[in-house]
Amino acid sequence: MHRTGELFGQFETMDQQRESASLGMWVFLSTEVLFFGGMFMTYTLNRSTYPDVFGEASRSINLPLGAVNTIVLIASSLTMAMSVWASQVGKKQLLTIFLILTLILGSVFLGIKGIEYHEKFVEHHVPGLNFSFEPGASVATNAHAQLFFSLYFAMTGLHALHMIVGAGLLIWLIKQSLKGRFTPEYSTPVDLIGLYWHFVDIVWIFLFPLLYLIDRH
Amino acid sequence: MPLYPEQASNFAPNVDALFVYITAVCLFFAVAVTIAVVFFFFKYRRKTAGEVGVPIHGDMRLEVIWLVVPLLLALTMFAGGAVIYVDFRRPPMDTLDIYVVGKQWMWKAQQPTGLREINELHVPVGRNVKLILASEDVIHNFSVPDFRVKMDVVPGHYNTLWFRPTKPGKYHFFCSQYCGTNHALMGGWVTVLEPTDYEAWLSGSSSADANPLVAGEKLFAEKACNTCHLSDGKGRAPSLNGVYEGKVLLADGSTVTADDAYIRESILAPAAKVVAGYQPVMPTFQGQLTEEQIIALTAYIKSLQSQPVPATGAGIAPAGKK
Amino acid sequence: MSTTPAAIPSATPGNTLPREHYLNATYGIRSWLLTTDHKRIALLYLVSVTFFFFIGGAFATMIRIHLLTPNGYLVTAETYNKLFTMHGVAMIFFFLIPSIPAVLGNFLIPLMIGAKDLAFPKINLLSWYIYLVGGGFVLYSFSTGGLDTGWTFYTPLSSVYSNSAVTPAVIGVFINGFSSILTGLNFIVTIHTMRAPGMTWFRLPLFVWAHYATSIIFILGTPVIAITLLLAGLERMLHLGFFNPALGGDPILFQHLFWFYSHPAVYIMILPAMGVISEIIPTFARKPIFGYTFIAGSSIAIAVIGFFVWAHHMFLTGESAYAALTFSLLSYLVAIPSAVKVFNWTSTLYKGSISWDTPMLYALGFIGLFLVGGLTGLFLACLGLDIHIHDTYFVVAHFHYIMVGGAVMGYVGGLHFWWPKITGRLYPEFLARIAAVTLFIGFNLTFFPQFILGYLGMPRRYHSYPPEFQVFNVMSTAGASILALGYLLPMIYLIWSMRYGRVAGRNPWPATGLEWQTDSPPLTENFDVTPEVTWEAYDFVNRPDLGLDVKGAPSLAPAHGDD
Amino acid sequence: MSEHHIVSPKIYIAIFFALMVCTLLTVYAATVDLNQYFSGLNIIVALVIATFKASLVVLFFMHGKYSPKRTQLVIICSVFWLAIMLFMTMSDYVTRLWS
Repeated sequence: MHRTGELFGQFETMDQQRESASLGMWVFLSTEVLFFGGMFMTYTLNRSTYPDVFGEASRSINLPLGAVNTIVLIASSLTMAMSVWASQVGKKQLLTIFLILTLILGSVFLGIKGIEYHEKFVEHHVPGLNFSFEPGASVATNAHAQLFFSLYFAMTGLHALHMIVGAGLLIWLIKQSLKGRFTPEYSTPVDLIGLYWHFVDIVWIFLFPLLYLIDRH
Repeated sequence: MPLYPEQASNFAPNVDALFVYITAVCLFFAVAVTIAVVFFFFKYRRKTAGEVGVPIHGDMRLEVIWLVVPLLLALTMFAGGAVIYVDFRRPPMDTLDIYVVGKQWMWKAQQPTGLREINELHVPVGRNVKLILASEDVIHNFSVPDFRVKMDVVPGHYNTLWFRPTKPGKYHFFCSQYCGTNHALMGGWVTVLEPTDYEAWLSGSSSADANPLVAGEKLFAEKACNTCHLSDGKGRAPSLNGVYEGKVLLADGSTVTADDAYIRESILAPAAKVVAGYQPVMPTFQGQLTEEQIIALTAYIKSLQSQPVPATGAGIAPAGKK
Repeated sequence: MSTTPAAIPSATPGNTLPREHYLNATYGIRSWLLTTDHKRIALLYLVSVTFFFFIGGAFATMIRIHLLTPNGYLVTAETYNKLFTMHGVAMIFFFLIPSIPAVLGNFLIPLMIGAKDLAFPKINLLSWYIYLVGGGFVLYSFSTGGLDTGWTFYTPLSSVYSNSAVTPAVIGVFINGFSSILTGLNFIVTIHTMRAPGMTWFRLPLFVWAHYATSIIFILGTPVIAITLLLAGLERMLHLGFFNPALGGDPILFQHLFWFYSHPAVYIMILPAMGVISEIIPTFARKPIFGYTFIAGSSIAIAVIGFFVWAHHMFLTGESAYAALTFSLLSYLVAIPSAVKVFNWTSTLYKGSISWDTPMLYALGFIGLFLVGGLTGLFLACLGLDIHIHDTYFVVAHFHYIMVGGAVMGYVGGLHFWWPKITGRLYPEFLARIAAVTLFIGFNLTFFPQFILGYLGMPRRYHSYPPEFQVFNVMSTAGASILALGYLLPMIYLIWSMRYGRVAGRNPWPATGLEWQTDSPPLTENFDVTPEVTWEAYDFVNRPDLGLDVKGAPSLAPAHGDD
Repeated sequence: MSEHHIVSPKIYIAIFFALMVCTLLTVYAATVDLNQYFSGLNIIVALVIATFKASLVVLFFMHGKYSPKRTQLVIICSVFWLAIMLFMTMSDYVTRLWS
């Protein structure tokens, strides 16, 4: 990247540069909304067609792990928001600490996700790999459960991929922050990556009830 | 060189009339704009190198006119199309039902008597014919240009297409939705016969074992349907006597019409719409029956339409049939 | 067309190119492959989309030759299916969608709004590389077994049944989507934040408005096709289930998601072309565009309403009749803004000072062909007629009129119009007019017979057909050979003119836009000093710098708004 | 974020706790059979809570509340387009059963 606080040639003022960057990130996130939206659409239709099997399949995934993960991810959003604050008020050490905390929480999330995936693998709940839902389940239930688990893996997988990208960005931010690059005048990368991180959190806020909390009663 | 195909069904004259109407409106605008453009092009051709045009920026009245007038005309086109389409999507009650199954790359049709045809379809002139379309693999489309009808054939559910042939003769039908290598060869002929010829054709070539009724009855026993669906209504599952085309009361209080789609769904996803008063104990037959076997079973269930309905036949809505 | 006097007006013809400009600022392959200059990136795109245009064109040629006879003997059924699929994929995803935005839009938007570059030059370069990677995957698919699903990739044919190289093609189109997204993102941000002082929203050239509308579709539509193809790809590669009817999924859902993008994608192709036409017509009629706000507003209206009509591709899939009625009605609504544009363009000609230069010929050709394409859309939006003409050659003819007659005419016309700005030199006018007329005739001869074929009932995507359809197929193929010539000709003389063309000067036409206020070709930074805009769009009268004969002009009252 | 609004950490922490409460609430709500009162109430409650949580994140963590109008327009557009896709597509499936 570039040196901190540099004005790029195409811009006239720092303000213009900052505004453009922020607008650009928001526009990017709006494409992400529609990107995930395609899967939410597929989910909506398939769930409304097979509500019972989706409920049954949902009950087979690990709710405590999912709930803990939700809390972990929201906590990481908090630390990310705090990093933005720290960079805005110029607390450089605090910024680094919050960024590292965010990274740790993000990694914990991914770790727990890994445990969940492993469970599903052991239970033969991965479509395309020896899938078998429950002993004695009918052919139809088995088929429809595959629809659920396909969506489960596609949605959480794509979400996890976004988390991994976010973690990479965080590592870069931490490096820069350790070099003391961010100042109250120049904190755009922290702001932007913060926006991205919160967006990934929002996706999870919807994935959690849709995948883990169907008919738990 | 014909510019439009033969008009051989009830839809053809209407579709053609609508086509003429829309063509006329469009031609009017196309010609008007073309004349204006060409006229301006010559009339206002630049005379000197430095010449400029008259700075006219716009005219609100004109803008409103050419917003509103095309809109109104467009609405008439919409209305004309909607009338035909709604008619097309709502088959009349008194249809001759023929099952058509598409698979890569052939069409199999089955007459009510069970007579099967491949890449051929015989229908009587003047009768309302309903095709019930199913696919065994990918999406196909059954299309008869001379009848001005077509409908996609989608795996996983039934679509229907109806028409009333108005002219005896032989007409091309095509697969109109791209379906793989031999898509272009997936066609054949619809033969429209006089009713008497149709009857003669039916009796001349039908054979008993091809009868879906017979096949369906056999399947009904083979798949042990008959162990629960007792005809006296005392089994674990409702009697199917008289159920076809009747109203069925469901466990959640709603009613459905027991048409082909409902019967198909009940075989493949029995838990989806459980009849009131019965437990959802029926296993699914998804993956165990071919589309043709489902059609045979449906044909058999249909034949029970005329059987006496048992008094304990719970699930049949009080409103009765049709 | 006969020869015309004063075809090229004499406003400031220079004898030599400027000493320094973006083309000679730096040299060497690296300076091109690592450039962040929007103008150079536009030229990179120009080369790459032209490459795909000729690939797609080669497939089209083979298709037309094959269809000369009912039981075409040139290729097998399998090969024929691959030809039309690859023709569609190459042309739509790798030529038509990027053509005007990524070439002309990239080159012109910063110039038109008085900026030094797009907001994110590196992302701009990145989007070209993404395009190349996506294109690479698709070419890999083409060369290792080809692709035979149709460009629509309908499931379950694509995700379960096809034996061709679907996976790399789906990955390629998926990747290419991000190139579009980044281009759209760049345009939106640039138009919002990078306008020069005085360049208000309603002084923007209509080309910029059109690209703003297009970018909305890039941003909000493209991600949907990306995810949809990803899901179909996962279904194929990993045997997951989303649309697969064998697992109880619904293949029609794929079509909903596919057309949610792919119908608006038609507007991605046509809106920028409309933007080009909205620039050419006032320039060569030398008068303000008629109804500026209506043309600008209709671009946005098309982009937005265009998202509400997609299921008109699915009237016969068994979709609910109620949904079909709704989508048909909405489809008629989206036709209105297009009609408004055509009427406004026509009115702009009234009392103009019209020159018969090549870009103007393309603009007129565009109006004619777009008129046919747009009006036949009314037939297809009509539920009752669609039952008959859906999936026939009528559809093929209709969308070629829009995409080739509309978008490509706009693209080629725009290339001619801005060629002096891009290269600093003029193309040979006489040859260019011949090419324009050849294209127009060839195009009509190719595609008009297909309307008749369609109404007669010939289904699309047929490698063989009943003999009664042959006459029109022969006509179509004959037209296609003329059309092919019409495309080769500009290719040759445009390349020739890069070296031997007459030096154009800053503003050869002259035109009113900011892009004509700087050198041809422009500096790397576009302008010596940031320009300040003090005039309204397309105002020839209050622009003494253009050197026009304003006093002799029949003048109306001073310029007023069009409301 | 041209004006570079600084949100105090207190607000962030308050929002965090609100999100936690909502998370617990949504898990609890899922274990109660709300469908007995009104068909589909469970999913509605779950989605309302999720939407509320997402709004908190957008407005405060992402500074949506303090952003320029055009940023808010971008947010509104993305939600609106998502709604177009979901509702227009479902309008097909929901009305198929009417006749």
